[in-house]
This record gives sequence, C-alpha cells and structure tokens, in this order.
Amino acid sequence: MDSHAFERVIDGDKNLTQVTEDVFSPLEKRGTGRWWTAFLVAASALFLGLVAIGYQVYTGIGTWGLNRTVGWGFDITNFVFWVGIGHAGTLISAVLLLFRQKWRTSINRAAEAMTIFAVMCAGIFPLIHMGRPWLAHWVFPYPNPRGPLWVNWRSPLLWDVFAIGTYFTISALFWYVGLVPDLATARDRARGIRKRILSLFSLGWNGSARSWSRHEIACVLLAGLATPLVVSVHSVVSTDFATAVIPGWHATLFPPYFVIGAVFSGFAMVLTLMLIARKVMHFEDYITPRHIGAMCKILCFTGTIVGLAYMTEFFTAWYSAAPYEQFVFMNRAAGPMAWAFWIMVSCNVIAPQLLWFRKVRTSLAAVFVLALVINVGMWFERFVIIVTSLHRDFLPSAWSAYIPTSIEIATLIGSFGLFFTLFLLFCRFVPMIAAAEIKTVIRDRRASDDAPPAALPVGAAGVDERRAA
Amino acid sequence: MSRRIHVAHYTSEQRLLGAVKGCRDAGLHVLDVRSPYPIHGLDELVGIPRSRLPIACLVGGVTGLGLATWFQYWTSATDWPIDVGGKPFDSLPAFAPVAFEVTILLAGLATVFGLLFRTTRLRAEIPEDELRVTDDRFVLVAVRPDADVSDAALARLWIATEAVHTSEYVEDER
Amino acid sequence: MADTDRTDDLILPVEGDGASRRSFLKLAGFGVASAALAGCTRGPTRLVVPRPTGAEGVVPGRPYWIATTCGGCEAACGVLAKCRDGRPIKLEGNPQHGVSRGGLCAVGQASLLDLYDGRLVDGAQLRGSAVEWSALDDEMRTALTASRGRTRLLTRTLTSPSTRAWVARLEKQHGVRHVEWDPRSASALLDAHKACFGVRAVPQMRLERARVLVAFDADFLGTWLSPVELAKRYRAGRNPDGGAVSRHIQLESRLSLTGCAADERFAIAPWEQRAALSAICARLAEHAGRKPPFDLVPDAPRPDDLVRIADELWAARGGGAVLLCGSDDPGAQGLAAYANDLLGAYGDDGVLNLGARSGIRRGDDGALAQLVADMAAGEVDVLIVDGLDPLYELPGELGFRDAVTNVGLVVTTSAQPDELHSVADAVAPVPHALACWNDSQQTAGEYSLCQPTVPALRSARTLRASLAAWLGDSREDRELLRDHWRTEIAPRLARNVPFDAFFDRVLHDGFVASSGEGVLGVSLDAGALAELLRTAAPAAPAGDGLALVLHANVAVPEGRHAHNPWLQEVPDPLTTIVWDNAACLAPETAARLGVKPDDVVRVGPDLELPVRVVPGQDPRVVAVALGYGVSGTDRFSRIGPSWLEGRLTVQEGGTVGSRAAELLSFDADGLRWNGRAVDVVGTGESVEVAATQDHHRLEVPEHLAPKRGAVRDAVLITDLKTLQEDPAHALHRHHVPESTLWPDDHVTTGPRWGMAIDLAACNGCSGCVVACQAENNVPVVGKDEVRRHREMTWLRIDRYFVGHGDDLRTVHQPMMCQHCENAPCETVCPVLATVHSEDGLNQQVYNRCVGTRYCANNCPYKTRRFNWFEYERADELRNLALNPDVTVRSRGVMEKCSMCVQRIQEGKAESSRTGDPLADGAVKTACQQSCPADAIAFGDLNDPESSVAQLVRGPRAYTVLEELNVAPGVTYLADVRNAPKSAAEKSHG
Amino acid sequence: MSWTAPLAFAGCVLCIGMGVVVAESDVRLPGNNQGYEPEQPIHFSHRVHAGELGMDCLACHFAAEQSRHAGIPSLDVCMGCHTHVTSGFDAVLEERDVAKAEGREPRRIVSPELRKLYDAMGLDDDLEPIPGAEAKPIEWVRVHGIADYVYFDHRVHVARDLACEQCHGPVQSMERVRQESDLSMGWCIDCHRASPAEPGAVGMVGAEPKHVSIDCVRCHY
Repeated sequence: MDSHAFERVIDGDKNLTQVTEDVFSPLEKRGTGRWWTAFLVAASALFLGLVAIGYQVYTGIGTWGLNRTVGWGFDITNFVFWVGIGHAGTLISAVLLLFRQKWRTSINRAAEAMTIFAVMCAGIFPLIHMGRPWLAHWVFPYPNPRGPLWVNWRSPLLWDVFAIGTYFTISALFWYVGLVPDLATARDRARGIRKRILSLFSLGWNGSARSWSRHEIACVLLAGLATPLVVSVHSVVSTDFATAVIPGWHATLFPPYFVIGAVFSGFAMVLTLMLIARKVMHFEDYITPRHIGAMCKILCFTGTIVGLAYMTEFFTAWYSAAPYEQFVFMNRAAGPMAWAFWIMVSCNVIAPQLLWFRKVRTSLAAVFVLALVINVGMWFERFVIIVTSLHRDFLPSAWSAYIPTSIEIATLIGSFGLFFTLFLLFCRFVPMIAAAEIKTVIRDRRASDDAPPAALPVGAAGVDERRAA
Repeated sequence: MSRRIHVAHYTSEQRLLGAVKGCRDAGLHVLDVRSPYPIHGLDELVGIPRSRLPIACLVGGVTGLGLATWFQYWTSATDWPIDVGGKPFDSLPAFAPVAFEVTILLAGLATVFGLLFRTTRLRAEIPEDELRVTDDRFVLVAVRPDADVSDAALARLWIATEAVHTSEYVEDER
Repeated sequence: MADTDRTDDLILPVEGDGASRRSFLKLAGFGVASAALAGCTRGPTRLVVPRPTGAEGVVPGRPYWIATTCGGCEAACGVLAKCRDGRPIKLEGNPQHGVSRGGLCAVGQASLLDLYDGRLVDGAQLRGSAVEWSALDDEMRTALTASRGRTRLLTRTLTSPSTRAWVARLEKQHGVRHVEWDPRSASALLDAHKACFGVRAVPQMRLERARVLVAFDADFLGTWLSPVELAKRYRAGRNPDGGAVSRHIQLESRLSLTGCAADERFAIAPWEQRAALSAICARLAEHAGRKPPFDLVPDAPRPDDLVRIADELWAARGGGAVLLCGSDDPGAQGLAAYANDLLGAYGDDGVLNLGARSGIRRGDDGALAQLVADMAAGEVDVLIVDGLDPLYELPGELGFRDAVTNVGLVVTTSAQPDELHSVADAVAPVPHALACWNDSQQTAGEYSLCQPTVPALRSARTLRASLAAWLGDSREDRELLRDHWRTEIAPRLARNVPFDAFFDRVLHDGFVASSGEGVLGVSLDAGALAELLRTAAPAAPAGDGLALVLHANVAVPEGRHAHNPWLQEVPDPLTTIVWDNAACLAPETAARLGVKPDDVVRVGPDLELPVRVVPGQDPRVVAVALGYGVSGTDRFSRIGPSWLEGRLTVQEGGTVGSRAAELLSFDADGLRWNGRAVDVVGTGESVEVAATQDHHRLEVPEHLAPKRGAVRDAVLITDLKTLQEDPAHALHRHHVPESTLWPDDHVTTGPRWGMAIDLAACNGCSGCVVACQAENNVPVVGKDEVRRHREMTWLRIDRYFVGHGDDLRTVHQPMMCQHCENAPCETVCPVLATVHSEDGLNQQVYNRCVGTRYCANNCPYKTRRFNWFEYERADELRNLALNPDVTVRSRGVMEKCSMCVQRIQEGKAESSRTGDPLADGAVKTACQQSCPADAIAFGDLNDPESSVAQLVRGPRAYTVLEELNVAPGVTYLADVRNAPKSAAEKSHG
Repeated sequence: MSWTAPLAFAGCVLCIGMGVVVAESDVRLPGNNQGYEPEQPIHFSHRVHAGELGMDCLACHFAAEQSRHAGIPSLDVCMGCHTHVTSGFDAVLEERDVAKAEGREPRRIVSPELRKLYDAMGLDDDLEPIPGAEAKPIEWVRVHGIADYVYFDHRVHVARDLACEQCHGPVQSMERVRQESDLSMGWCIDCHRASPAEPGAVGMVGAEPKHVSIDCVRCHY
C-alpha cells in the first residue's frame, strides 16, 4: 500500500475552496430526510438498548442467559467485538500516518471517530456485565477508608480498565487535536452562537505556521504513542482469555491473533461506514474506489492471517497432546455449537478470499456485502472463543449450554444503536473529512490554478482605521 | 515603542512562499504565516524554533512508567501484601501491562497539554479579513523595521507577489 | 447488603401474626428490628431489644446445642440442634447416638426448615373452623365413648414407646383398633419373618460384620429402613486402607444408590427375583447338604453368576454373609430368610439380630386393607389418622376415598394441610419434632428423647397428648412422657439411679441404650416358607409392556417431604433432577420406545412424566419415584425470581412432579411397588426438566473424543487387590512433580486447612448437600433457575457413569471449591474479592465482589456460584432458619464453598478464649459432620498427625485436575472396587 | 498566553487532592456514624455506672467474654441492683432528712427513669409484680452498628485483654454513649497491623508472624 498506487487521493479536480465547501456545507444545512431516517432508527435501537440495560441493572444479571458454567456470553463478546472495531481507526490515523500513507486523509477522521464510538460501546459492557455495576469504581486504585484496600494488578480485567481507559483517552485526544484546524474552519464560516461554541472548541486556532508546526509534531508523537497502544490494547484484551486456565483460552497465540482480528474487523466496519457515508453525504470524490480497493486489500490480507490463526489454534491443540485442549477444538468444530464455528470460518476466512479478484474489489455492492459478512463473522469469532471454550471445559458434570435471552439481544442491538447514533451525530456536526489534511494532498496540483489578481486591493484605509482605533 | 505590522493575503502556497522570500529580500521581517494547512519548509523561512513537545512527551512517559511501576509494587508488595493465587507479592511481569498503559497515557497527556499550553487561546479574536485563512487564504504577517523599506517598495512587493489583499496596523510593543 | 438487616438479630417475623409468634419474639429475647425514624440524618435507626428477663445459659450470639431426635422419618436418628438466641438453626447428627452415630441424611437436615413452615395448621380445627382444644377434646371424648369398638387409629409405625402406651390405653378403654401402615412399607419382610420365625420384626442389621453382602432391591444406603445407620455400619465393614472390605453384590431392577456403591451389580427384573433367590438358595442348600423345603423357581437369570454369588456367600457363612432383600414380594422375602438361615446370618455372630429387632417398621399392609374394607362396610365410626395422608399415599383402586365417606368422624393430626384435610372432620395438629416432647425406640434396647428446642411457634399437640386428653388426662405433655419413662423405661434401664438424674442424663445425651440385647435364637418354619412361596409371584408383563418400579427418591422420599424447598432442590443423586420426578428408562428401552430425555411419556393410564435415561437399569422396567404430585405444592410456584423470561417452578393449582401412587397395586398379600405391567407411550410433547447435570459420563462424547483422553480422570477407581498388593501404583497415575516459576514468598507457619473425600465411602446420599445449604444460607432458587443451570448449591454431587454393561460403574463425587493454593480464580479478580488466607483458604469476600464472574469462568472445577438475582428471602418465618454466622448474599456477588470458615473462626475464637490449642477434629465442616459414611475428613494439612494429612499421604489420594498445578486443598481418595475373585480362587470357595 | 492547560492541570490536581483529603481527613463518608449519640428510652448513665461507681463493663455486658456480641443486658440484670437502689443517693438522703424532720419512716423514692424500668418489668412502687402485667422489653437504640457482612467477635478481643475503651472510648465519662471510633475497615486494619501476633499464633504472612491476622475471612464470611 504505497502512495504511488494513488495518482490522486481524491477525485473531481477540487481546489481549496471546493474542498472546504464540500466538507463543511453539509454541516451547515438541515439534516436530510435520509439522515433523519437513519438517526431515528439508530436512536430507537439505542433506546431499546437503554431499556434493556435498565431492566437488567434493576433486575439482575440473571436476565441474561448466562449460567454457572458460561459466565460470559454476549457481554464480553460484544466488548471484544467493539474494541476490535475501534482498532482500524487508530491504525488508519496513526500507523498509516507514520507510514506517510496519504490516502488515509480521506477516511482518517471518520475512522477515528468510529474508534472512539466503538470504544464507548465496548466500555459499556464491562460495566454492565458486573453483578453490581454501581460499585464499578472499585476497580480504580483510589485511597479509601478500607485499609486502604487496593486492586489486583494481576487481573487482566484490571489491565483492561487501564488499556481501554488509555486507549479511549489517547484516541479522543488524537482525534480532537486533529480536529482543531477543521473546527476553526467551521468557526470561521459560522456566526452567532454556533460561532461562539466553535470558538471555544477550536481553541483560537488561527492557522499560524507556529501552530501548524507544533500541531504536526504533536500528531506524529500521538501517532507514535497510539501505534504501540493499539497493539497493546487488543493484546491486553486477549489476555482476559490467554491468561486463564480454560482450554481454548489458554493460548500464547492470542495477542497477535486478537490484534490482527481487530484490524480485520475494524477495516470491515470502516468499509461499511464509508460506503454508506460516501453515498449519504455525497463524498464520492473523497472516498474513491481507490480507497475502497486499498482497504479491500488490507481485508484480504488480515482475513488470511486470521484464517492462519484459526489453523494454528487447531495445530497447537493437536500438537500439545493435551486432551482437554484437543477436546475443546473438536467440540468447537463438531460439538453442539459447531454452527457458530462454521459461521465464523466461512465469514472470516472463506468469504474474504473473494477479494483476491479485482472484479469483486471494484464492485462496491460486493464489497459492502463482504464487509457486513466479515462484521458478522468477527462477532461470531469472539462468541465462539468465549462460549464454546466455557461451555464444556474440564469436568463433564459442569458442562452446559448457553442460550441468550431477549435482553441480551436487545442490549446488542442497543450497542449498535449507540454506535450509529453517535456516528450520525458526528456526520452532522463534525467535519467528517479532515479538510485541512485533504488540502495538503491536493496542493501540488492546484498551486497555480488561481488567477492572479487584476489589481492590488488597497488596504491603506484599513491601516488608517486601525491606527485610529 | 511601536512597530508597523503588514499583512498580505495570498491565494496559494506557491505565491505565499514567493512572498516570504520577497519580503526577506526586501528587508521585511516575516513574523508569521497563516495557512489553511501546514506548509513544509516554512519553519526555517519564518524562523520557528524546534518544538520541545517531544521532550514533554518523553517526560510524561518516563513519569508514567516510573509512577505505575512503583505504585503497583508499593500497593501489592509493601502496603498490603495479599496472597493472590499463589503468585508472589511483587509479580513484576504482571505489572507490565498497566505500567505500559500508564506510560502511554501520561506521555500522550503531556504531549497534548504541552500543545495546548503553547498554542491555544480560548478567546481568540480572528480579524474579519483573516476568516478565509482556514479556508483557502494564505496570510503573511511581516514587520517593517523602522523606515528601511519605503511604502512604495512595499506596494510593489505586494503587487509582485500577487497579494490579493493587504493591510497594515501599528502594534504597540511592550 | 449494606441496607439489609443483620439476619442474626432478625428474629421477629415482621409480618407474622398470631399471638404465639409475638410471644416467641419476647421469649427469644435479643433481637434487632429496624425502623426508619423521621428526621434522622444517619440512616435507619437500629434498635436493640434485649429480652426482659435473661434465660439461663442463653448468651446472645453464642450457639448452644440441644440433644434431641430427628423427626424426618421413622429411623429417628439422634440429632444435636444447634440453637442461637432461642431457636434452632441447624441440625447435626449426634455422634454419641447409638443409631446414627453422628450422621444425618438430607431429609433429617432439611426437617429443620419444616419447623418454620408458615403454612401449617395453627390450633385445633373442627369441621373446618378453628376451635379451642377443649372443644375438640369434648367432641372426641363423646365420639370415642359413643363408638365403642368402632374406632380405628391409623398411624405410621409408632416409634414412640410413650405414645404406644397411650394407644394401648385407648385400645383398652375404648376398644379402639390400632392399624399401623407405612408408605414405605416393609410389610413383606415383616410378614416373611413372622411366617418363618414367628417374629414379625425387622432384624437389626449389623452390616459392619458382613464380609459378603448380597442385596436384592434393598436400597439400604439410600431409602430403605434406616439409611444413616445402615450406611454407617456398611462403611464400618469397608475400609480399603488396611481394614477388611466386604464384597457387596447388588441385584436390582432400577439403579439405586446402593447399587452404585456395589462391587458388582446385576440388573434383574422384579419377576425374576424369586427365581434368582431360589437359585442361590438351591446352591446354598447344596453346600449345606440339605434339600430346600420348597419347589425351585425355574428360569433364573444369569445362573452362573448366581452360583458364584452363592459360593461367595457360603464361603463367608456363619457370621460374615448376609442376603438383604428389600422386595415387596413375601415369597422373595421368604427365600431370603431361608438363605440367611442357611448362612447362619441369624446366629450369635451373624449380621442379622432379631433380638435387637428394629422398631422402625411395623406397618401391616394386610391390616390396612382390612381397615379400608371395614370402613367400606360401615363398621368404622371414628377414624383417627396420624402422620399419614391415605388419600395421597394409597392408590384409588384400594377405595379409601369412597370408604372414608362412611366414617362418621375423621380426625387427622397432620399439621400440613394435605388431602385428608379435605375430608377430615377434625384436625388435631401435631407439633414439629423440634418443638415438642417425644421419645423413640429404635431397637429393643435403644431409646431416644426428643425435646423442644424452641417455644411453640403455633398451637399444636402431640398424638400422645391428644390421646391422653381424649382419655381424660390433661397433664402437660412433658409430664406424660416423664411418667411413662418413670414407670416403664427407667426401671429397666436404670434401676439404681434416681429417676430425675436418669431422665436428665438422657435429656442431655439425647438417648439411652441398654447394655446389650441378647440374640434371639430362631428356627425356620419350613412349612410356612413353602406356604409363602405359594403366594402370587410378580409376573412378567405381556408383550412390549414394561414393569413399573415405584421407588422413593433420596431427597423427597415421601409426600410429606414435598413441602420442603430444600429437599425439592436437592438434585436427585441418580438423575440429577430437581423439583420433579421422571420416568426412568434404560437407554435401550428409550431407544426402543423412540423417546429422548425430556420427552413426555404416558405411564399407565394417565400418569404423564418426562423421560430420564438411566444406564444400568433393567431394560424391561420403568422406574418412577413416589412422593411427588402432592397437592398444595403449588405454593412454590413463585419460589424463583420473577422476570421477563422467568418461568414458574410449578403452575398455580399444579403440583411439583406427578403423583405416581395411583399406580401402586394392592393385592391379597399387600402393597406392591414393583412389577405392575404398564404401557409407556410417548405423547409427542417434551418439557425441559431441571437437572443439574447435562453430561452424565466420564467419557467425552465419542465423536469429539481425542485419541488419548476419551475418559476424563476426575474420578479414579482402583481395584482392591491392586491396592493391597501394589499400593504405590494403585491409581495408574503419573505423578506430576510440583514445579513453579514463582518464588514461594507466602510461607505460612500455621495450619493449612484441607479436606480429603473418600470416593469409596461416598454413596451420593446428598446429606452433605443439604447440610451445606442449611449451614451456609444457600438460597433456594426454584426450578427455572436450575433449568438454566444456576443452582446455588456450594457442594454438588457429580454423578458419572463409566463403562458399559456389567462393567458399568456409577460414581458419585462431592465437588466443591477445591481451595487451590495456586487458585486461578484469585489471579483474575480485579478487586481482590477472592484471595488466599494465611491458613490456606480461598476466601470469597461478598461485600467486595463486584460480580465480573471472571473467577467462575476461570475455575476449572466450576464450583463458584453467582447470585444472578436477589433470591427470594420473603418468607420471614423461614428466615429464622438462616445461620446468623454467615452473610446472606445479595444479588450480583459470587459465592462458593468457604470450608465453613465461620466454624473455623468459631473454633479459633473458642480456642483463644479458653487458651486450649485447636485440636484435630475440633472444627468440622457441615458436610463432614453430616456424612453418614464418614467420607469427608477435614483438618490441618500442615499437621502430619491430623487425620486428613494421613489420608492425603495414603495410596489412594489424588487431586482432581492435578496437571493444572493449581494445588487443590481438597484431596480425593480413589473409589475402590472389590472385584470378583479370580476363577482360580472361585474354585477353592 | 494560553490558560487551558493550566486549568486542566488544576482540575486534575484538585480532584486527586479532594480524594486524598476525603480519605485522610475527618470528612465523614456515608455510612460512617462516628460521633453518633442517640437518645435512649431510659436515661441510663454510663458515667455514673462505669465512671462514678466503677463497675466493670463485663459486669453487665458479660456476653462479651463468651460471645461475639457484647449483648445489651436484660432487665433482670438491672434489677440485680435496682431492687435495692431505686433512686439517686441525693434523693434518698433528702427524703431521709425530710422524714426525720417530719418524724416518720423514710419512704421509698423511685426516680422517674427507674420507674420506666419497673414499668417494663411490670412492677409496682413496692416492686411487687402487678398482677396481669408482663415484662416488656426495652427498645434501646443501637449505637455501635456494623454492616451485616462484618463479623466482629468481642470474645477474642476480650480474651486478648483489649481494654473496652480502646474501641468504645471513655464510656465511663459519657453520660450518653457515643460512637467514638469510626468503625471503618481501615480503622480495624490499622489496629490489627499494629498489634503483635499472639505468641504461638498461626498463619501469618511470611516466615515470622508479624501481626494479628488481617485475612479477609477474619471478619467477612
């Protein structure tokens, strides 16, 4: 994926003014009918989820289909799924920035926003999966009158708290720092209360070279921090399983396997969102088939690695000669929950192989369907890892099944509702494309396009006025 | 003591860069350049010193690493050692993930706070004629040292560099 | 938890009404009620209400023990009632008691909860309305006088000698005829003994003497006669670690707990019993050089095995051999008696002792049939029923329901509103065994006393007191009892001691035994035996029909236990189901009928039951448990949490399980449990039965089995011969040397609490399950929650089948928190809610738990239990049974076996108070204490002399999932099978 | 000049600082009833009994020696003395003087507070039982309440000769009993950490027993 693959980052022969207009004018208009429809659907899903969560917190975790054997089901599946989704955003914004991939500029703002929203969705689950979520603050090591009693630094769940907390903070800061120049643009186009609000958030940005210089260094530094961070976050999430003794979880393969899976699922989600957004927001010139194609290649690559990871898991189990380990994988592929396993394999390993074909990569409809399929597959991957490993572990007497309840399904729907509600709000109120960054990639071509001014506009009057004032 | 500030607007990066060179040739001191996007190579031209943000980042990171490692060790092995799963009190390998995350967190916070500390103004007044800087205008701000450069030369310079708008004002120097 | 009241002080049933309960509060003394006072800024004000006058010996917060007798069944085991602040909170076996010797079964443990049953009748009732006792007494006196000779008293076996004395007076004074009958009848056994030896009695069974024990359908470890006593004695005769181990061969039609424990087990159909016994008898007679005084029954199943069994029995004759028969067929019982007589089992050194015959079964099926006939003929004016609900317990075909309408005055003493209440004219409710004076005679020389442990919670009167009142003696019940003891018992047992001292000593001890009863010499009446064999034998069902085997479950053996939620929620140790009975079929039978587990089948004309598949059962029978389908059990319909997808435990108006008593058959020789031919047909419907176990075998499913590791080695079984000859390799287990990456910086100097569980001793009786539930305030969660695999029991009994056919072995494994040294659960808890204590306990701190359930996921043994909901504690009266020393867990927290840490702390505190060091055995866990088989040892692993440390060093010791290196604190001792002797040895025999 | 960052920094420092202050200072957290001094149904003065009369705490709270609860004495414990002492000594002296002056036998003086005790016991002015009257319990207000998941054992602490005052404060000088300590977990732990292990004590972390156990199950089960 080098920038040479891109002759142009965007289509449509835009100049600076047009870029500004394209990016900012949708924010200044009323929402379209399509936007409102989408928003209402998403908000309804969110409302459904809130009702489900409220009911569950009020009544008890028993409203989920968990049992003595399967202590985690949809909750942690959704958590890992959403954390994984977030990874593509960071990868696009940080890793591709470090690799100076200019094509990222069209999609990085939205991808980062997606990261933040996905992490927010993810963060809900560890909170509500607690039996007593109102005591969730106990996971923080704050001074307390209990001794003080600290926390268990050995617990991967605690690592999660720090990893997700850091990830959210750094992602949000990175996103916001990158957003400041565009907020300033919006501010300068706005009036009244809108201008005052935007003034506050744009931190007095005036585009001075000094600011730009520091801004760029800060972005590179944050990208440098975010890159190992993003790798660590899903590695830490994977340790929730990898450090456990449960066969099917207890594997050193997990950190890289989870990270690549996260990238895979994240890119699938980016594709899903971008394909929708370019249509709805009319960003066809900015999110071009070349962008889609590049992401498809990443999907194909990561999907194949994910397939390799699946095979490695089976190989490890076989080669370990550990009967419990071997059984778990036999059970995964042929046991009572084999259907989930085969959904996972077909969606994540087999389906992406279609992306080897240029024809598929260039068909937006095919790519959209594939992205959805991969999203489903990656959700099932987490489900398979969590549930099939738990439901039949060591002692046969404790084996049991897991059937989700309506409350869990509603909560899952609600998390999608939250994600899309936030994303739709983002589309309406925040410049979805990093206009300032786009301007850097078009500048070479557009340098001499502006006609020279016919005459010097005299500004002497201005001087006088100022002096007088 | 006061000084005269000259502001010139341009429509492209090339013209701006030309103007910066022209100003310097003309003996004007370029105070600042404002642009809708970052322009590489301006730092030297305008004379912007090397940023110290990386240092802030490093300091934040080292602080985070030290603080997190010490705090985990202190709470688990010194303040209240508890036998957890037969692991030693000072389970240093298990402390690595949190230490790493806190390192990143503090490094990132230090960077961002450093950036904000150096660049932001909450009540910035953007002059009405500079609103297009964030859109498609390039603005050059220069100061004329005393009277070395004549008004006419200046006007010629603006025409030569294809400025679309100019203004000047007097700033009281503290 | 923070805002609930402290349960130990919450004595007052706040919403309870009735003067007795309020006065109970006053008597109970120290208590705290919570009241929110207006204007108070510090939350609810808590009141402390000390009793106005202190009671002697009762210190607030300090437990005291009252020796009394269990009222759970007729076996009348001795119990110590642990009381706090004026009420019993736990029952434990009385270790000194001659019968139960410290053990207590599930039913006994759970009988505590019945004391706090708020649904029981409070005070006398006459024709449906509450009356003063005096009004009832007047009515009864009139009726008894008027109906001279036409009054019948129908009771279970009355084990109380003082009550029997009053019954005798009643018989004498009013010509009342007393009929004894037992729902779990031993009538065939009694009748056979009567016929053969002239003694209508169940002999005392000294199983500890048996070297070869053959049992036909006798579930003596589970439900037959006196399971706790017999389990103790059986266990005493089987000590694989150095002592003698009896050979136990079980022949039975369904799989029973006793069959699971047997060294060898054969499934035979009920109609094959006579033939099998006959074959054994013939072989024994051949050895003895005698000719059997009866015609042999042909077509014995497995003749070679029977000959071998007979040979084994013969080799151990003269004291070491016994043949137990639990059959309802008098013919089979007669054959068993003949075999035992040949074997010398009734001799001085024999296993069976008719001298010290058991007093716990006297019921006479024939007398009951006669009673019903008399009633039908209108010859009964007054019927007094005690302890029975014939409308529930008897099949309709006997005609009790019609006959009872001919009776002028029906009196029941049942406090539980049962079916008889619907036809009874008067109710004279009896108190709970823990709230009254009583006595019991287990064998000829063993007496137990029963004393109140709590002030009366409701107005009730024992049968003795009622009879006395109706005979015009209005003394207090205690006086009646003392009077009997003064005149009848003391003179025999304590001639030289003043009565008061004697009585006080018995009260303190809970029991008294005479210094040995002689053995009753008997001689077999061959003619009577031949006569017995002429009775109708059970016949094989025609065609494809199955023979019905009705049996009692361990936890809910009879209908009267159906109102106990603790018992209903004990997973049946064979089927693992709760809150239900089922039609148990052998796998091949189920396949033949085309039904799967949970499919509903119709058994007989209209009994619909879900199917459970039980390997090892005879394929020609269907086994159904009695004791279910009791009317009024819909009180439990809402016992579980109610939520959107929650389902009721039982439908309103329905019953828990289905009543199978309708299928009992009554023929000329008495009640038949077994052998009725029934059609079993699938209805096409299926229900979700609540079972705690989904996978029943140690083998993993065949198509998923890895090449090595098809069998999970959670339970190890060894052979007695191997164990004795090469103990080091008895387990065929590769010992993994302990290794660790970590430095061991948790050196502790004190005890490390540990447990050893002997799988050879454990018979799965589930007494420990209820003991744990009672001790640790484990909530009852209802059928729906168990169906969702959310049972809360800290201690579960895993039941595994391993092997097939004759090699099928059914093993029970008590499984609870293993208190691992390197506990996987501890590492993963983010908030340090589960950490290790300095004395080796895996601590679970409820108030710190935020409920991530990570610990439960990471527990390889899956012994952690999560409070999915705020489980029901609404029954304030039942809450009195809560243990004040254990936190009542709120929703959202994890819990698990604590190794009864409250007992450890109590032991330490007492040791600290008295200054005496904590001795081995001073602290007993609840499960250990109750175990009738002494399968559980608990103590300090760091003390090499402690009993548990010695067991852990033994050759049978292993830990489950040893290869995970979690270093469990619970060690299991491998099951031992005393396999049949080799062919060479056989020829010697 | 930029002041966003200083503001943010100040905010963070403030938050952390407040946390520390709350944890370390006398700020009372919810659930902390330190200083609680409720009115009781009978004005029983610990100052008089434990202070002036010098009675041993265990004389009335005898359960503390044998049980986890110290116990509130039942009324007959009170009656042990108050059968004879029916009023304050001053009132008795005064009555004696008055009686002397009036030339009659001194009457029994019953103080209004003790009257409540006799009422509860169902006794008349001559301390004879009133026919038909039942003894009623007194509903004292609990001063020292701990959460229901905490099992504090008085007996162990008494056995180790811990002075009652150490936790309950100078009760002998309190007219009305006041909760002196905050009874927080940290307060318990601090004392346990500061107290040396009993000689021959068992199960301490490390090779040498350092202090009284602070195992969770010491109090929570």
